[in-house]
Amino acid sequence: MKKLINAVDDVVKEQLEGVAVAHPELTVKIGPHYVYRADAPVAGKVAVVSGGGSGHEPMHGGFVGMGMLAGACPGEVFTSPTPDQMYECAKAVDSGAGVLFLVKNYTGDVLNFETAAELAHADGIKVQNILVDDDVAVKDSLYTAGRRGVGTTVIMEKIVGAAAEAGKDLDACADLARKVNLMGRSMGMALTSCTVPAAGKPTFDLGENEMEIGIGIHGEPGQKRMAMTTADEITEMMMNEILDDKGYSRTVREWDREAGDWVDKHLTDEPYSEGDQFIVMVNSMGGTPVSELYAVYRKVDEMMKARGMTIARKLIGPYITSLEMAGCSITLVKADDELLGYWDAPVNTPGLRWGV
Amino acid sequence: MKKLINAVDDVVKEQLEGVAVAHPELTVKIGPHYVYRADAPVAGKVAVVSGGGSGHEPMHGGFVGMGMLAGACPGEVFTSPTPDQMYECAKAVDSGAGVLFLVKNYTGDVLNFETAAELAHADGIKVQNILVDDDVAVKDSLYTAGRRGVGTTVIMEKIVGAAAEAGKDLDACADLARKVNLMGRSMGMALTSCTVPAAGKPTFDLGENEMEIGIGIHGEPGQKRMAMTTADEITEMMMNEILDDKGYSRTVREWDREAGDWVDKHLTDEPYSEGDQFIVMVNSMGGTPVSELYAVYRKVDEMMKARGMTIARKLIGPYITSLEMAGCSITLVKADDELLGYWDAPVNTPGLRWGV
Amino acid sequence: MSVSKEQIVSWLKATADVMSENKTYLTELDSAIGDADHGINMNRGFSKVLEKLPTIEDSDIGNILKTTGMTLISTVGGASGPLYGTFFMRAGMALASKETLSNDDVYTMLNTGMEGVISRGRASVGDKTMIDAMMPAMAAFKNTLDNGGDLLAAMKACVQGAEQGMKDTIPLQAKKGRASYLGERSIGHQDPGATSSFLMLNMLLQALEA
Amino acid sequence: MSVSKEQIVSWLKATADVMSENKTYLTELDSAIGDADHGINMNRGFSKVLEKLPTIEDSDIGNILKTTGMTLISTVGGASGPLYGTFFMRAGMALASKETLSNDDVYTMLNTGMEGVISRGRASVGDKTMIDAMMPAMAAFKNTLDNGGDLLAAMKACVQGAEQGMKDTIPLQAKKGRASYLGERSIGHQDPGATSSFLMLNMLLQALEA
Ligand SMILES: Nc1ncnc2c1ncn2[C@@H]1O[C@H](COP(=O)(O)OP(=O)(O)O)[C@@H](O)[C@H]1O
Ligand SMILES: Nc1ncnc2c1ncn2[C@@H]1O[C@H](COP(=O)(O)OP(=O)(O)O)[C@@H](O)[C@H]1O
Ligand SMILES: [Mg+2]
Ligand SMILES: [Mg+2]
Ligand SMILES: [Mg+2]
Ligand SMILES: [Mg+2]
Repeated sequence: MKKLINAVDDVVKEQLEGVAVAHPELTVKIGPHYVYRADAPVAGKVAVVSGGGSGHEPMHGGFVGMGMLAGACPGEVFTSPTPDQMYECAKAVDSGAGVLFLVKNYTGDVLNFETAAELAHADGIKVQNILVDDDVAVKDSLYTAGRRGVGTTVIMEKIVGAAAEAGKDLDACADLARKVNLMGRSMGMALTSCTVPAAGKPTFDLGENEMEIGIGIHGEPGQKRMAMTTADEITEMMMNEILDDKGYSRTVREWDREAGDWVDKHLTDEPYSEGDQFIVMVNSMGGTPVSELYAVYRKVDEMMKARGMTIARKLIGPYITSLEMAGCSITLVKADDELLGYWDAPVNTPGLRWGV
Repeated sequence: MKKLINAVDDVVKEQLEGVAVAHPELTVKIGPHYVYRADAPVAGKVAVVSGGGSGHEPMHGGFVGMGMLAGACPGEVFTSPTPDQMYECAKAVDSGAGVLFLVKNYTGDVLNFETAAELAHADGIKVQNILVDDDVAVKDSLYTAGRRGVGTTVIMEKIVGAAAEAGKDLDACADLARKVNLMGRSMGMALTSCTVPAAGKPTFDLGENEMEIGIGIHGEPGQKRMAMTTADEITEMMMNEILDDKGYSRTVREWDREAGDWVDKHLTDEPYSEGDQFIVMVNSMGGTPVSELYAVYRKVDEMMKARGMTIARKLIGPYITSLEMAGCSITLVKADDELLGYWDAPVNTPGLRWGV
Repeated sequence: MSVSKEQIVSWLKATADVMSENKTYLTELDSAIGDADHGINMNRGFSKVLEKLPTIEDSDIGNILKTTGMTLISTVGGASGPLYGTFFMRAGMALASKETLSNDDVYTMLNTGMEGVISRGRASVGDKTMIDAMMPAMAAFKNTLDNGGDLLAAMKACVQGAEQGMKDTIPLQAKKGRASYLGERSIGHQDPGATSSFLMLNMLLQALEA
Repeated sequence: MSVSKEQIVSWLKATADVMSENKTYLTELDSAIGDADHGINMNRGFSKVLEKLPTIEDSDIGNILKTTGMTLISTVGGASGPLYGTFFMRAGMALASKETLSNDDVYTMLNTGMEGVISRGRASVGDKTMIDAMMPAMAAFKNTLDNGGDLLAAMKACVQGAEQGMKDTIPLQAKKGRASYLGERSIGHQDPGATSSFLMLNMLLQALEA
């Protein structure tokens, strides 16, 4: 394992110390770890908070700032953060307008954020948890932990962050987050494994002519292993899974503030169709340079045109990564004017910045 | 070799096609390849143009746009572009205010841009070539081709692009570029080699416990090979070379528009000292994720504070890369108010965006 | 025979040791069907428990277990953090202010803990999770007591049940947790969480035998 | 003996072939002390020359060489593109409108070409560049003619000089081009540009012998 790190146990801490000195507009707390806008709580505004294992940078810490997240809770590498981080972060950023936790659908993230929501609620903080589960590589929710939360998270954080900045209340922000999730689909692939610092060696081995299709973002193996092929064929394979996806149903637990308890909610998304417009992200898993993403984007654009679909906005680069893994993911979020409006709103974070 | 590419011979072309569809605000010409602002020529404004081998993305094509480059000429991977690309690009972007070529100091880039300048001049275009040669890993200019142009290029393109946008004339822009170069110093290191698509295998082999110190940006081996060590020690090694550098002298060829010929110019930069403020870039060579850069940045910040120096602005991420090489480089540019003013000016390019 | 506070404390210490010894092993199991951190997670959590024990070992068993649970929740992360955390929190809450444990108390501790895991994680037997080790273990414990066995016999049966349940995860296709994403590719691997559950119960047996 | 246009054209064709055959070899030499593209660059440029030749082979030798030079300049890139491009452009300019070449014309072609390379690249013998192959080659050519040798003898001496010069680059520390960044680490490797120069001159010998 060769990485620019010092001691394996200090990886997350030292990276956060770097964030702290690089970005005085953020406040970084070490032990329990969380990062939040230095100007938080922002009066009258809902605080959008996310978190997850480290190793996905710039997500989430790099998306904290004006117009996006109020705070983020980084766990150990690829390990969901703990409820105390989330709870402390919520207390730091809550203006009284409430805290919205955006939670990627992994058992660990879900359970830890649930506990955090309970703690925050007990403290009188208005709170809601919204899941992201957009990974079409996971086929059903009955025989699995359900679709993973992947690329749509980035787009959700931007859009819901903009809505919060615009003064929307907690329920409106939660509704918007749920809507983005139902509009979003992703699929990823790996050319190489990555190495969790604490493990010291690659999570899996891939032959010189192999790739993993349908991976998540934790260096885990994917849906299937295949012989390496061209960028066009890889893109086609992933795009077809995304575009042909036929409406996915799941049951999610959301927080009932009145009852002070969890309620099950059944959600189904609709297939995409001709004439739809999208926010598209072609994302590097970390080790793939942006140049290769453009070759993929070229094919994405071609395929969408062939289906009479429009790319209204795009992101091309490393936004939700798996350490130094080589590979890419594609995310589509069907977008209406409301979503595009929030997308275009100013944002000023280490990882995403425009309009300011 | 596993990459997201189709045919090896089409790598650059297909990536440019991706850029074309992703960025309608840019015009992309294929054969000879060049990329320029769709709104060029911008009346009354100097056109800043750069170029070099491909494989360093987002540089240079990703820095074309309002407030930065007017055009860029991508060569084959790691191979300087040819004069016809530069000449066609110059014709496309020249508003009559002239074209400033920013040239990284590699024999190939220098020679090709010289020929391009001669062609442009013969066509009546006001032209100047300014070299970037900031790599302190190259020790002298007498027994080598001189310091390589590396990280300072990015900062120069931003600053000089802003000056051009502000309406400065060709000589003022050239003076500013020369000034930035004399203020800038960089050093890079590699944890892995990278693979030139046409070559099909890594340019060099590095053992599991080895690294290369003092590399350029073309996947070439560096100043020396060493045993792998911690992020702190690596950062110290590179920063000491940068901070202790004692004023480097070189002779550069610049264009004399009156004489229509090249003139030699002797340039020497000054050592940095206590109280200086800087624009700092901690850059990924491609395969190193941004998280690790923050560990490096933390140490950079610590060392500069210890010397009474200030980081006034920073960039942390992959800006000038060597394909998928793992490793990083550090660039310091000593900055006065003029430089910082241009740095802060709005910029809107695929790779760098703020203020708009 | 009753179980002393010291035995509970030495159980927790032994569990910390066994997680440290098996850190690499558990992580390797998690490499195959997860994200290569289960051993690291468990070791991080239980080292913290070990650190905390001196400050709490004089309080009652309920409190010791609850603090263990809270420590795990705030240090482990991942799926196993809230699950093992809940195990000990619920166990502790069920044994509030106890200074010693009867045989039935031991069963209450283990079974309430397991029920907490189920209510949080919603896993059933056969889903290829720690529940596959816990469920037969707790059933065997109860069964032995019900049939007149003593505590040690019950605990031995418990550990045997856990071990068998752990091994039985190998042919299963995971339906919960991260391994479920692998679909059929999860078949043929032993579940890391079931393995850590077996280790933890085995350490309780050791503590009771001492 | 005079050299025909057809011989010049077949020299260029043979050079295209030899660069294609040696693409990997030249690139490997460039991996050791450069950026692993010299063979790729030379092959890209000369394939284009090969493509263009049918459209220009009826014009005069000066023009054929000039067009070759311009083609190389606009397709090779890197350091070698402008250098070899200049070589052929200058050679062509010095032989404007010639339909055949005398012995002295051949020398003029080679030497003017080399001087063009020197004026662009400013390299001297010993800098570990293509000049290390060209300089002894052109000197041997001239020397043989001056001593009454015929064209073939001169060209053979030229190729021998190039080959020796190429081999002599091995112990040198590079002072120009990309290899110079390696300092002492450039020692022990043969210069790729000197190698392509030898190959190119060797093809001229073949064309003259045919
Ligand atoms: N819903 C669940 N109920 C019970 N146990 C579960 C559940 N999901 C996962 N697990 C257990 O957690 C273990 C993985 O823990 P760990 O690797 O620490 O967390 P993560 O999967 O978040 O990386 C699995 O081996 C499994 O035994
Ligand atoms: N200044 C120079 N003068 C003459 N030849 C040079 C000079 N610089 C480099 N070369 C030659 O160019 C060769 C490298 O060419 P190539 O690999 O195609 O270009 P690049 O170095 O730009 O990748 C070297 O081996 C050397 O012979
Ligand atoms: Mg995990
Ligand atoms: Mg090159
Ligand atoms: Mg795990
Ligand atoms: Mg080369």
